[in-house]
Amino acid sequence: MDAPRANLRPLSLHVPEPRFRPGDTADFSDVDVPPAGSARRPDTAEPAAAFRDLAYTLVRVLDDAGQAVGPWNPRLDPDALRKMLRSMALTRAFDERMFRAQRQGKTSFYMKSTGEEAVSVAAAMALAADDMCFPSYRQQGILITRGYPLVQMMNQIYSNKGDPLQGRQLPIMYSAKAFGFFSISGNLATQYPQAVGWAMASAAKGDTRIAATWCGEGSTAEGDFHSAMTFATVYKAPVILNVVNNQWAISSFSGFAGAEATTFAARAVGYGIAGLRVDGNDPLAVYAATLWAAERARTNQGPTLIEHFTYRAEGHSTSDDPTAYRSAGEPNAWPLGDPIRRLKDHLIALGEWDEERHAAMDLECAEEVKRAQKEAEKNGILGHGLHQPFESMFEGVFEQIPWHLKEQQQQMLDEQKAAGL
Amino acid sequence: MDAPRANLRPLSLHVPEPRFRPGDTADFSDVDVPPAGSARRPDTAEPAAAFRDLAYTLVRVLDDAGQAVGPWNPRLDPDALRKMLRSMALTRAFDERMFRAQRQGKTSFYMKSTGEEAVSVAAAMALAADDMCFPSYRQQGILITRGYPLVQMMNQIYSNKGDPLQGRQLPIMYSAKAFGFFSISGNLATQYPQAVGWAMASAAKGDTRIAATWCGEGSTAEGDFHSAMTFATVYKAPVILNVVNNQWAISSFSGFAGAEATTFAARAVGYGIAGLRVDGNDPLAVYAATLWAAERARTNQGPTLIEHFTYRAEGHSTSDDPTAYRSAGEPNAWPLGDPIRRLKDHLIALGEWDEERHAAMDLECAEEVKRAQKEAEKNGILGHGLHQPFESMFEGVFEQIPWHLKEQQQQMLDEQKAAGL
Amino acid sequence: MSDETVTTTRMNMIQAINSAMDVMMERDSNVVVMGEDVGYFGGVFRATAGLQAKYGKTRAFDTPITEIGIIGVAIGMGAYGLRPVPEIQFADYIYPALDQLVSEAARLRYRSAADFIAPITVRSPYGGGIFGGQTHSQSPEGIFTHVSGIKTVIPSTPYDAKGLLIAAIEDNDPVLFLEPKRIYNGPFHGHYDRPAKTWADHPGAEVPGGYYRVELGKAATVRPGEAVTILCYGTMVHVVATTVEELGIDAEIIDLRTLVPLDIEAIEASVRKTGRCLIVHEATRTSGFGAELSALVQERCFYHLEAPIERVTGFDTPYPHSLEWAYFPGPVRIGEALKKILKD
Amino acid sequence: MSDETVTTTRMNMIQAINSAMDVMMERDSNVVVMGEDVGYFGGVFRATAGLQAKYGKTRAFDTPITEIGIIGVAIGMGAYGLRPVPEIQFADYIYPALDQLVSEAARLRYRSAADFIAPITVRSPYGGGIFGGQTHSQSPEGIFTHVSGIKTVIPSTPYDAKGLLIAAIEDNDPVLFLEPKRIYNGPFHGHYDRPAKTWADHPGAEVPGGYYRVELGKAATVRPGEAVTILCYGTMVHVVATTVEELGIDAEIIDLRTLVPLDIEAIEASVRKTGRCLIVHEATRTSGFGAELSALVQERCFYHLEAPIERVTGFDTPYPHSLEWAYFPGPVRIGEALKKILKD
Ligand SMILES: Cc1ncc(C[n+]2csc(CCOP(=O)(O)OP(=O)(O)O)c2C)c(N)n1
Ligand SMILES: Cc1ncc(C[n+]2csc(CCOP(=O)(O)OP(=O)(O)O)c2C)c(N)n1
Ligand SMILES: [Mg+2]
Ligand SMILES: [Mg+2]
Repeated sequence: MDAPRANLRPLSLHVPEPRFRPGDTADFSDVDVPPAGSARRPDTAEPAAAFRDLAYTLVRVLDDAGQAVGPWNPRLDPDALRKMLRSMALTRAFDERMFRAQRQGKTSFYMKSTGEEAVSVAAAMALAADDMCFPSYRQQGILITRGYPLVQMMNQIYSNKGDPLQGRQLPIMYSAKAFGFFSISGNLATQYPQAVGWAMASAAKGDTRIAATWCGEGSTAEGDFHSAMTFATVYKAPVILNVVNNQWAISSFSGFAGAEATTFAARAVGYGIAGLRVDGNDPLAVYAATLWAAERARTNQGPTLIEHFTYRAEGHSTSDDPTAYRSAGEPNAWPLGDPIRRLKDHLIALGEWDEERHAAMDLECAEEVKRAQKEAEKNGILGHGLHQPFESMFEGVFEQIPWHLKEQQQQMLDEQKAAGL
Repeated sequence: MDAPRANLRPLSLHVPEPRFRPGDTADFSDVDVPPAGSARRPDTAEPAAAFRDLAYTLVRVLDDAGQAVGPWNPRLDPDALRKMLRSMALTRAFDERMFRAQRQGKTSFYMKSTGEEAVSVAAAMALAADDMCFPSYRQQGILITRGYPLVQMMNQIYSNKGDPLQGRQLPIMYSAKAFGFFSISGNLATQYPQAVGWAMASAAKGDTRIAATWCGEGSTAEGDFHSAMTFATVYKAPVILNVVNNQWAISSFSGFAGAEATTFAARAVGYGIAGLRVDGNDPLAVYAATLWAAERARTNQGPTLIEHFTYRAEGHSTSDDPTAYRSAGEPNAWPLGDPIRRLKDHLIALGEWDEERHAAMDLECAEEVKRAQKEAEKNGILGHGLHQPFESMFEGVFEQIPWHLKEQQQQMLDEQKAAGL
Repeated sequence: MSDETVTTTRMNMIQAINSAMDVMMERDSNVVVMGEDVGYFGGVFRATAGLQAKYGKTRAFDTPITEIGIIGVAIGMGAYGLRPVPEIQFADYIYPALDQLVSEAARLRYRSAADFIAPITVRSPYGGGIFGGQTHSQSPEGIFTHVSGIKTVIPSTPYDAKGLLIAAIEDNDPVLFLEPKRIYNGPFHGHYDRPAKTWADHPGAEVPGGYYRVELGKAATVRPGEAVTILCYGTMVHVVATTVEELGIDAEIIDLRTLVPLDIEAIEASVRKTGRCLIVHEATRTSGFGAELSALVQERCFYHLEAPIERVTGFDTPYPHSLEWAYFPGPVRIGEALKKILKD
Repeated sequence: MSDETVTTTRMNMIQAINSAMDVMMERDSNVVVMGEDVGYFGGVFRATAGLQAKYGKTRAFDTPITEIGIIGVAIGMGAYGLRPVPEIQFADYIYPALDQLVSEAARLRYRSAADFIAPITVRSPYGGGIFGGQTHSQSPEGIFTHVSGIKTVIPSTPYDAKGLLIAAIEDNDPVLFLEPKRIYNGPFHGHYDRPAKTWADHPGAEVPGGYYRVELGKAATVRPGEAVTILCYGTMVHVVATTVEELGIDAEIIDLRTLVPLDIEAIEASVRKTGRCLIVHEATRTSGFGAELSALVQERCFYHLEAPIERVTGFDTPYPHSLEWAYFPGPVRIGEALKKILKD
């Protein structure tokens, strides 16, 4: 009863390949970009099965003329729009400065979020201040939007005396509970089930706070992502699961995470979870989608997965040179534009902003960052002596220091003495 | 810009609950069972995105009158149907006997596949003999269909002198490379990415053989499942991914794997993989779906996930008593009937079978199993001395025995001597 | 000790563990139990039986079968302020969750400078002697003792199991609480061919009904002695005790109870007194926790040692099914080692 | 040695590792390399650079970011008949794959009675000293040495790296091949405040261009000596050598190269000769591989030991970022330990 085997053609293995490599001219004209305003906006009380189609389109609000259109238009007042714009600009200025600080040898590592500022800033604005965020390493915009002091961020980046994390973590791996910002892990996607657990706890306690989490499209391949989705759907956890599809995972394009076959928002469909695919470079779309997902969560409708379709405009980190694996022209060819630019154009179109004010704001942001940097550097930069006391290395492994760590602490102190330090 | 928090209703946590618990009367009349023949059968060259709807229906061939109907009817000849019937009956007879052997203290453990025989037997018939199967612990039907000697299976179950796995594995954790049957693991879902890897290797080598794997609906929650799906979709691996949704995972109903929100076939949709939902108690539907998926795989169309909608008619294993957590009436109330019964009815309806031949076949199967058991027990039963030589414990950890295992081997032999063994 | 601990009942280890969770769930509404089959059914070993009926589905619940998720979700719940007590059905299935335990739970306090903590207690049955084959028999404790930031606790009696589990749940650090499943129902003497014993006449099975703690990090001297120190934990405590009694050796048996942090004082004091040391565990030998114990004893008691420290352990093979009793470090192997140590 | 090995080139460790894969891919069409960023880009440390261009996308390819999948798929490929060489980008990220390594790769041969095998070689950069923080600095080798059925190999020179990697790829058992990333570009002397060295003048950087093997399970004596035996591997070999030279101690330095199976003969012979033993590794101390080494030496050389065996290791904390050099077991700590061992 075997199937017939005669004349079978040999199998072949498909290995994905991005369309553009160094030297190629990037041309994204065939990327399907639905018009702004074209995606429908279901009521938040509708079941997820009623709008699977939203996983395959793009929620967009800002059109090419800078107008906010369609059912997802959040109708924010100009002050809110300007705050949003400024938070994004400040995030970008911060990134620029800290990138440079790393290049100047002031710290070991840095990661920019250039081009993706809307994903964190607009989401942070749509959430309540006490909703808990479980970010990846590229959502510094949340902290900045929520008003976490830049100096503290820099102290962490410099691992200096003032570092709230006592020099223990790699730069940018912030933690700020008071600002609803969970400790960032170096291990990808581990925050996903943690966010679901936090949300489940909040629901079990009859709290009103919800959780939100972010990971890159590359990271969706981790088992943690799946366990989070499974728990989220089973217990209808009040959580927003953000996938930041910035097209690249270090040198691997999104095809290695499955983008050739379907969207990342479609993952939600697989679990019966609400899924939205959003123009991640459209701050108003990100805001509206987040608000909608938050409303679903707060009304016990359960989790929402949002794919933010965006583009990593710069290298993965200070350790990376993207020209080695992708066309240098990609960032500019990217069809969805720059999120700051788009919000700026919108405000100008509204008559609520102009080039001069924008230039002034940029300057102000740069100054604010510079001031903070000066302040932070008083506490020291990495590797220049102004670090946490040596003995602190043994604190916080456990709530109380056990005997073996005390012994090791003493040994280290003796050693420092022997070395004349 | 915080969302308004006033008057927010408290959240609540949803914890799934099966509809029937001990004492309840099971009533599955509201389970949606589409009529046999109603699901369409796309061409195997169609892209997965073209038939997402098949993840939400049920591919069924045998109707209530025992007729094979609709586009999925595989039109098997009566000999093939009788072979299928006999393999299922033999599997059930084997299960009965070995369950009893465990109860008689002849071995430590056993797991039946009662009610799910179609899932393994019909699939095995639709595959080529040299396609590689990566099963879970409930697909003994594959081995039986492929003609693996029952005595060998029993030797393994008894961990006796004749055990091809040298007494090293828990009963039923068979391995039979020559029969295209991968070594079963006790850890759930680990075989899933392995199957994908095997399929990728076959494709990379230009081979024509494909892989198939099985796991329970409960096991789909494991990270391995997700990693397998991701690799499968990225490289279009020639693999059939079977999810045996038998409604229960030990004491947990399928809702704890996400069944309240969507089907398990829908997982495929999430990855852009072809997904079918099949009446797992309909051997012809299982056969046809497997054949279709195999054709897709062999023509480089990539992976197919098949959800087999079935029911675990007995306890999880010899360690389990299902009456502690589910209604005793469930197995009989199950709306999709018994796979053996259904194929029998079909053959009778075709005029190719009758009650007498069926009874004779059952007797023959029981005899065959009994004969094999007698044969196997000559090699010993668990814990009665006729085991592998003690020193074999140290063989096969590595290809060559390193010094430390040699030393331990000697120590053990000395010890046995000291104990007078 | 408070009043409520005065009345004691005879319990087996499962009942004692169940009682610990019951007591803590009663006292602290933040304590939740979760895991595969732990909710309605009460766990495949029945350790959580009755808890869902008593405390409701949001405090005692079944989970999807994903150990990554069980631990990851528990960490998130802990960050919220709960005290989750997740169960991993068998310790053999803890590996999928290893990253969440090692990279997350164990390091969360440190990496966030105590901004967030992971006060979770991971319960898991471990060890062999039940014909469970390769995947229901392993003893992975050694791996966890290598991980900074996680405590590892292993009880050997119902009394200790309850008191240690309560202390673990109250602990603000992640604790791995490994339950020697071979002695759930009775102390195992190590003789597979003799009738099994129950807890019926063991003093460690007298268990107070209410709240009490057995502090983490403190070993117990099961039997004082002068001839040799035996370091052990879990099931092996009873196997060792039986062997020592049968051979009539005046051994000092120390039940470590907590592997990290270890009760080094008790160990040092004993070895200095006896000058000899045997370490016994069921886990595979190479890089097992016995290696650490041996290294520590050697480093700290070198000048008191009169014979080499010996280790009796599981062999460096997967746990075999049919040859389980040849694999298991039973009385014969322990006896041989003792004879060797006491030779001169 | 065959002809092809005669011409040698100066290589750093990355180049040597690259060359090993190149040679094996050339010789055996079943050898494939895979992992995150290893295909087109050639790996974040460039270890697989050029292999995709040379051997095509089906033999050198990028993978999704799931370590479970990378190892699970490699096992399946191995079962088919390939010899996969998966890379885990940093050893810190091996934990998600632990179940596939421990429960599957390491036990497949045993549980199937050699019906199936897992001839995979898992490459992964490990260790600190590069300001990588908690998640780019760990040394998890101890965990794997506790797992029966997996071999653990750690080179300390480009020559060894290539020869050992070739032997690992040819091995029919799963091998964990840990690459000490601190010495990819040069032997590290341990002095963070002095200029880094390159491989330019190190004899171990003379690497034959073609095929050769360094057998697994054989240690190398880096420096013969009489005063004390120092057991080490990876980066620490060079730190130890520098320290010994600076202090003018006549130490015998043994580079283990393979941790499992261990070259016990070399260790025993040396300790019997010197009567003293220091063990150095970067991994956290408790239950690190140093514990096993200490236990073994004590068990086998007890009557030859003139002083306690000492361990110099990473501390039992997560790898800290800013205090990296206080954490790192450098020349001062090694020197102090040597003085202690040689005291009397
Ligand atoms: C478990 C784990 N595996 C691998 C890595 C190494 N790594 C760091 S970032 C990265 C790429 C992530 O890409 P993506 O998820 O798309 O996020 P993005 O950087 O684009 O924001 C990889 C592979 C890691 N940090 N953790
Ligand atoms: C990694 C892992 N976790 C947990 C278990 C324990 N366990 C064995 S079978 C089972 C239930 C599996 O249910 P399902 O996948 O639905 O398969 P079924 O038994 O119904 O065929 C569980 C939880 C295991 N074997 N491996
Ligand atoms: Mg990305
Ligand atoms: Mg099931």
